[in-house]
Amino acid sequence: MKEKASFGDRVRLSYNNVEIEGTFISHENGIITVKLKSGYNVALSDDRAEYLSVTPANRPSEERSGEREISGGVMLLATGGTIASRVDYTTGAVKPHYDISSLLGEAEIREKLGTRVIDNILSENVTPEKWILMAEHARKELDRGNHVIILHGTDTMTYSASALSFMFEKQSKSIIFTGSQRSPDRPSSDAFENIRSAISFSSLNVGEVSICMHDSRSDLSERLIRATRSRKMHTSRRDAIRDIDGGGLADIRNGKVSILGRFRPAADETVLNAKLDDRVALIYFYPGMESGILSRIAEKKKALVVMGTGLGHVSEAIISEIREITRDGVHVVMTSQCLQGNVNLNIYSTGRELKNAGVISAGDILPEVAFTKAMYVLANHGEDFGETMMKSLRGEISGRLLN
Amino acid sequence: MKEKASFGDRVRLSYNNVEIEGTFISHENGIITVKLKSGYNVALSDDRAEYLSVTPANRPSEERSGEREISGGVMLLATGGTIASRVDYTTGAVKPHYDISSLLGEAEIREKLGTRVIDNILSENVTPEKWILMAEHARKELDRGNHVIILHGTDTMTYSASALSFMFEKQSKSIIFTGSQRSPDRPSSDAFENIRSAISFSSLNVGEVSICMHDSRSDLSERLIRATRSRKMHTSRRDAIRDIDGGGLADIRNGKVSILGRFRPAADETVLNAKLDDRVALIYFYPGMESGILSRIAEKKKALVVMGTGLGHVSEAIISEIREITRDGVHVVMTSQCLQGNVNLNIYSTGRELKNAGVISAGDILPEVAFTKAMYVLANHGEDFGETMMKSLRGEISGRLLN
Amino acid sequence: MQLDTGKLFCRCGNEAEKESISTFARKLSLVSGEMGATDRAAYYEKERDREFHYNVSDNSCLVEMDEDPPHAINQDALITAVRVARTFGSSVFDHLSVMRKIVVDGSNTSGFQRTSLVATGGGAATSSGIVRISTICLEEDSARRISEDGRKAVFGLDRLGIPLLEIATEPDIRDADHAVEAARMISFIVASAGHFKRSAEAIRQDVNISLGYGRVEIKGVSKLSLIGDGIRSEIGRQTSLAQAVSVLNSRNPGRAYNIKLINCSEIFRNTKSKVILGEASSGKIAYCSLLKGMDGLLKKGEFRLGRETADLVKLFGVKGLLHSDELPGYGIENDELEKIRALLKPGEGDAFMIVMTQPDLIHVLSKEIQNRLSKIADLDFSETRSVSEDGTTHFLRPMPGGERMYPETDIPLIDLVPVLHTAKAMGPLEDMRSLVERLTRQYGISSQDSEVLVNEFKSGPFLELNSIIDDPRLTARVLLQTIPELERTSGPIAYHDLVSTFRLAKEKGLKRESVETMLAMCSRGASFEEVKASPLIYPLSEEELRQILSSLDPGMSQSQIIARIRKETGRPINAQALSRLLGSLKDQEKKSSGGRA
Amino acid sequence: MQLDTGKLFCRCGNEAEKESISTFARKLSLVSGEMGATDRAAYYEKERDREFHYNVSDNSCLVEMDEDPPHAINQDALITAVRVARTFGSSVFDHLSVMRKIVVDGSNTSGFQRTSLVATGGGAATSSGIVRISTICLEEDSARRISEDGRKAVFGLDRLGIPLLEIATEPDIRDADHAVEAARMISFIVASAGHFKRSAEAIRQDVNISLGYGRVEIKGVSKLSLIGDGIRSEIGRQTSLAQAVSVLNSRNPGRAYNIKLINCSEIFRNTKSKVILGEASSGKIAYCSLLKGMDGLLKKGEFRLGRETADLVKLFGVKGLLHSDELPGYGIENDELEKIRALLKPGEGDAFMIVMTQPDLIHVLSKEIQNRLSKIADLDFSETRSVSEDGTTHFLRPMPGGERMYPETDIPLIDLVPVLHTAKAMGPLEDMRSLVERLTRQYGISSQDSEVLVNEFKSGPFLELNSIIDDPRLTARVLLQTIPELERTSGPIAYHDLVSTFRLAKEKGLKRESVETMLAMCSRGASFEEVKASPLIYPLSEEELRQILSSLDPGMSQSQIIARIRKETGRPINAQALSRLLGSLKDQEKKSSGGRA
Repeated sequence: MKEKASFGDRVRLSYNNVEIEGTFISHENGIITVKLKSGYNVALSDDRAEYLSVTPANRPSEERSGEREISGGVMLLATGGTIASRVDYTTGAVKPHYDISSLLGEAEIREKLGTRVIDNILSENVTPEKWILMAEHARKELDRGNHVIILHGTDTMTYSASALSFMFEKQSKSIIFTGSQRSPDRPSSDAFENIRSAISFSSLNVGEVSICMHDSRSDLSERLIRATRSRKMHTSRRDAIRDIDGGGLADIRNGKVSILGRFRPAADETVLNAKLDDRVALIYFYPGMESGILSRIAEKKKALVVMGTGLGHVSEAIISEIREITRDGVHVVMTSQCLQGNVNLNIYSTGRELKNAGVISAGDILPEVAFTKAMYVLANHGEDFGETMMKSLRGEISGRLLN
Repeated sequence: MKEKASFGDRVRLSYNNVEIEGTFISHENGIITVKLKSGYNVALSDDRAEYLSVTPANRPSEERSGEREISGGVMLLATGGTIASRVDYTTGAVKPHYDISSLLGEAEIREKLGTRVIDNILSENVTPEKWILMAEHARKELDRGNHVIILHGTDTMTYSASALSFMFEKQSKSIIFTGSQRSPDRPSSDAFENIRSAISFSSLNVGEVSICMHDSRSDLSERLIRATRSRKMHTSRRDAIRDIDGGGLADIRNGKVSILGRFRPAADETVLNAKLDDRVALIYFYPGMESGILSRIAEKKKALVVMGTGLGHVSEAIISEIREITRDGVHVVMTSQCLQGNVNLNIYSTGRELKNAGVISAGDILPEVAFTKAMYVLANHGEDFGETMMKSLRGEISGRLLN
Repeated sequence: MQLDTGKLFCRCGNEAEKESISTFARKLSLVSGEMGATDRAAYYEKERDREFHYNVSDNSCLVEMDEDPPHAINQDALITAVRVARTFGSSVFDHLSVMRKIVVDGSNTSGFQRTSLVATGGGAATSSGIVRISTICLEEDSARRISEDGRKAVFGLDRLGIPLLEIATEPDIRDADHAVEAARMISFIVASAGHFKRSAEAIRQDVNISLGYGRVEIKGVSKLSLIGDGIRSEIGRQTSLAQAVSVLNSRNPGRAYNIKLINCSEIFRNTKSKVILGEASSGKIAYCSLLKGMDGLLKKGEFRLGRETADLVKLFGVKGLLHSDELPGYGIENDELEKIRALLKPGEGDAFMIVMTQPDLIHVLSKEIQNRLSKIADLDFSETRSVSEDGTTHFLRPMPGGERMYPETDIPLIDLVPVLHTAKAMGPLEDMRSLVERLTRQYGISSQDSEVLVNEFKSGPFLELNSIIDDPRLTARVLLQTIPELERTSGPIAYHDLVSTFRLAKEKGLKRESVETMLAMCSRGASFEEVKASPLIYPLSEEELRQILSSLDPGMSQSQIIARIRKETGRPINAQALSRLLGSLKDQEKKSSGGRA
Repeated sequence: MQLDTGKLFCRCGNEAEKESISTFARKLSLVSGEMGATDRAAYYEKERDREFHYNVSDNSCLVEMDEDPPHAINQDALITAVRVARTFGSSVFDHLSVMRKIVVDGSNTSGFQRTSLVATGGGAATSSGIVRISTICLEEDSARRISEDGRKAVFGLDRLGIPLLEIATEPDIRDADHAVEAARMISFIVASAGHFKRSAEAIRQDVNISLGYGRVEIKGVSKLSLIGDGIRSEIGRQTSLAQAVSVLNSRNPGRAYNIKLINCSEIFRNTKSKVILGEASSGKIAYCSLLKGMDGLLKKGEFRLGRETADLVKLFGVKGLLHSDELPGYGIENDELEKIRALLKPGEGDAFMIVMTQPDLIHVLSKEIQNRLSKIADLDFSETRSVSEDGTTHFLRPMPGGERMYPETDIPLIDLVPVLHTAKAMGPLEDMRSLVERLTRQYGISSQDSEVLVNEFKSGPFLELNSIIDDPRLTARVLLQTIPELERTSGPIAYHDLVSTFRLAKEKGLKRESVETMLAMCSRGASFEEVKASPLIYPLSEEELRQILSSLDPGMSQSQIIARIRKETGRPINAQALSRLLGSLKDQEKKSSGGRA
């Protein structure tokens, strides 16, 4: 059906005998949305609305692309997510957009700050191929002498950042992921402070992949967190991404940067092993889990990461299934639903049986990080899978557990 | 092969030309374990050991059963777990045992304290049938005027306690789960303080199913937590079971009980709906999750509880799969990997698509609790599944989120 | 005006018991509006580059903190809005589209206020004809401003998110008195639908005035009585401002109001002016600027261009603005003024001003003062103002444009059709006249009392409290006499304490005296737990009375006895019991004296 | 003795920088041992019903807090243990079975110490023949006891979990001097294998003495020199104790040591005794008991039965124990004693005692005193004791039995075969004599210095430090003279500061004077950062020297000049540079005077 009006047109309609005048926004699912002069949108059922007049009007200005290449500075790479999101007027929901220059005030677009859009997805749609794409863009920037800031959705930020962390065996400049929990179309968005602080943290020259997000619900402090010790622990708060046991590298309070923990300094060169084997699944054990599920998932996989209970347990039925899976050459890595603390298969009979069944455990590695690590190890150290999983490659396993 | 010696016998062996004298413990996997007079165990490879003499000796005293029935008091029901665990000399690991009276000092075995062993499993082996068994034992005790304390492994304590919470529509006395993170064979076990405090909390007459465990790493305070707002958040710490956003009901510090939050007082009668439909699965979404897994799991299920990212998201590929699953009449409930905060399917396009696909969300309900709730709702309110899931039945959904 | 339904987009209540259980701080950034443009008012606030601190009250949750998206809309508030709209004959939309209205002054943690257009059209019949209604909107109340200090402002979250029903009228109002009448009528309807439980004075109104110099909105007029005063003073202000502008424009035909703030701190190095010394001690520096053609217009007779400027700079934390119409003065001496003149070289008819401020604000401050003066010189007085208790109005911020609104994407379109059905089933709202009649007829209270109850919006509380105790006269007395008297002499009484008092009176069979004692204790700040535990509220038992009587001079009259007991115990007296006792005592006396006789 | 390998079951280091970053508290409960019985020593501690507080140091993690199961065993420690065992010709087991030894005195957060038997047999050749080795165990060190106050004890976690190698010998030692020699020899082997870096005095030994009255273990003798003193004093104690017992048993043939503590606080209501008043002010109450047949045995001549009792009650927080052998005294007056006697009615040869304690301890205290006295009367003196700096020993707890051990279920059997291979490949450990020869030969230091280095277990540090700086004489001097001198006069020097000092000296080419200055600063408590930043440690530059010289009287001798500069600047002087400068100055002088001539 051809629309009588297009976005931005001035329209007059008669609706329930009331005259409505304003700017046409959309006509979808039987609803015509018009923005009145007062700024209010009204949503009219189209079967009761009648167009009185339509005046085609100036289209709103096109979105600026805002991309800017540099070298020897700080490069922002946008991948999508809330931080690069925008109102979608067709559905009324928030969707990704391409213009990231709008995130920075004029004063902040300095000579040594570049921006490029490398992707535009909501972070739940990220995939291992996307991680390789991000890693390759980042490598290009490192090679140009740039620090890298990757704008990313917070939902899967830990997955992406830890995947990059494993792929970058060495890095000559910092790679910092940042994002926002409130979309930047609102004045209270955390995007602005997060980006500013990520730029400040770049100067620390951390030779690890890290995450910069709010440290509290206030806008006054941000925290730099080791990618492999981070986790999103709240659906909506600004400080949702936390460091789990010793992942805090630095913080910034009222503009002042403090070092919180040891980090690997930037290296002289960059070594990127941009290979991942995505034949890995992450599985949550639950009481009464029926046998059969695991084997079916294992069919197309090279490794399963299981989130067991407590120190890393599953029920007896699942143990026997795991025994068969490992016998067929699929690696099984045990992590814990508890998230904090070490997995330890020496303590209970269940754990010992799992150990005998060939299950690998790796201290306090987080389940999501074990998942990306397994992809990296399969692709790059497949022959020593078990040993490499148990070794801390990028600070993902805390030798000493303090909390 | 017939053993030359049995547990407890005095033996003398020659081993690498050294004479070893002590108490025979075990002979397994080619290793003879002997306890020397000094108390040390030595483990000898049997191919190099030679028995010189064996003197059959007094068997150690049999385990006391310690069971004790009462009415109008506090009844401890043991189900197994660390709190009822014991060294297993055959494997050297910790295994369940039956004698729970040893957990209480003489001074504590008072007139109004009863004990019964209703099961003896490690908590990772718990199943919905076991929950019904526990509920029925508990009901019997409530009907005899007893408060109930259920000794349970901490691994799946939240699952079991929340399942009972849903099944008990009303309860005339308190039902408190407790357990321990350090086994009671060691002096530093938390079992003793946890049981004592659970007995103290009984007097509050809370008409909800709750959990009593350590509140910090010290032995000086325990916390009573609403079952449906609890979660094991550390693999090994004594204070591993935490209340997530407003599940704290009371605490005890140096013997003094304080009320922390509102709870439902005990009712005049007990109403137990001891039915669960176990055709529910709990699934962790991860980036790159391939389609097909969900549908295969859904085949034998009536409901899936999905742990999505952030506010409750999954990738596009999974959304279309969910659309088909719900079309086939399987309920899909969305929860969040973040654990804290509300699931909200109104914010992002992904969420709206999930909502359109028929996905149910229920505020900040914890994934494990959504899992047991789904079993309860399927069996008891199957016709209003969606609406009942979204309603807070036992405090599992916080209407007001304060953290 | 506020609806007593609990908050609009979360499940928190309207009232807080603890005003600050934690705090946090935010900054707000300016963002683009829906149509790609940026709103003037919003931009203006952002220029002030401030830090906002919030006290988290116990009636707020993550939603008020902007840490959780809004929850489902409050159905009670929605139904109330629709009932009000139907009562005025307004056209209710089939869908509610919740919008975000950008407000970056910190009064909303999100940087916007959620608002939605419920209905348009309809009208209210006043004594001077029908006042047409343009729009009825349902929105969130803002955070309560607690303090402001330069770039740091403190707000409380207790009020944030309470539903507000905003009813805008067409320019059918003829004068200030008519405005008050219309406001009262419209507010009453909202009050009667919205379980409104506080005094009519608690209603906030926005008043729009247009005298040909652009629209001026007086925001948040907190009392009906201030509406008239505010309108009158605003008419006076605009009239003299227009006169000042005509003088100014005649002196300055080119309208070159070039404000250039020059550092003149050197001149005041040894000043004795306390104004300057005080500000200087907090690190501020003196700047001055020429004000072309403004001599005598800043503060002389009715002319107040100086205050128009001072009102503006105050928003940037600038306290000291001094101008030549009031100098010498404020401890500034003639030689200092001479040096300023030597610096600025004012010509005939020119004025100048001195401000104390931080150097980094100079750029924005110059620009803002210049913009404001230019706008006034263009006879465009449109802006948002506030009103003080004395009826005078003050600049708040420029008038916002329509661009500062865009859809609240976190809330899907809300279908109003089911709400309309519910509202229809509940029937129309009662107007003031018929309610007065009904109260008089149904509850047997005087028509005068009914009239006052209705006029002061106390009919809702009257009906609710009377339903507890079923004593219309006592209820009316408490609302019309006891409480106003106590609140005047002692302190405020929370509505929930009032309800608790009536419930306890019902439960324990307590009478007027006890009720008044309880309320007096509440108004002195006692918690209801304390009140309930006090023996003073319970009448003396028969046994207690007997003991007291036995110690009294038998010759006293009953009223003397009552006065004496009251004085000594401070407790209510059960009159019947007292009479009975006195009777039996007399009998005994008679008997005993008879016996002796 | 401690192995410097990092902790045994976690990855924390041996040394703490911060001793208390947080604290927590625990109680310990008594549990059944492996064989169903309960151990005496463990039961004994439990009787005391105490609360244990722990300071968490920065070299401890969840494992030390007993909040995480033990991690894999420290391989370095294991290899060290096996190398030592091989050196003594002991038989190493194929598997290590880690045990839990119940210790409920709070010194282990878990309530047990992890220990494992590595080897048995073998021996050490001393000057008086071979001392056979019974067992070599690898265990965890316990927490450091910081303070103790009645039922509350405070421990630090810094030491907990450090590997200890415990070598037990057969009773082949003939006397105290032989014990010291054997201890030194055995310790040396451990030290040389275990990267031991501290003084020989830091080695803790347990000494077992058996004189026919049961085995007495003197725990944790912290210096080699105390071994002899402790043995000698223990021989004296047991001898006179046996004599006292023979007197006692002759008086009390039925051995009825019935201790019944009776409240006698009434008697001391008006006492002037400061001992009693002081304890009473903290809520303690006076109790007394008859001590049958003990008159004159409590404290007279060599007899000290009183102290045997006092040592015991101290563990229950009881400070004041007074007995009749020392009364009157301590401000207790005769009339008070008479009242006590009237209460207890002591017969001929009977004594009595007075204790100040909490009433709820009375039951356990009576039982414990009675048990202890009965055991002594049975001539069973077996127990665990500690030794003071003055060589006297003190009761710690009863001797533990074998039952107090059961398997550490959190650690699977450890296969020692690969460890044995590694140890074999590393070869045997050097004994003291051959090491002395090697040091003298290879490093050119005097045989006397070599001897002292080896005897004082400083050969490890010598080899490590010398490998940094390659200056054996300086290294020996620092270890044998500078450090002992500084530690005596100023303060201790951490080994890591010593290493840093040598590294800096190497890097900057600093000489002895600088090194000594640095160490002096360290011993005065300066951080190494401060030391490094101090100009005092760097020699004067040529330019600086030139300036100073120009201001000096040219007639001074070189040594006078050096003394003067040292006094004025406190900084090291580069002697070569100084000579060169002085030479050239003289040349100039000559030239200039020559020119004038």
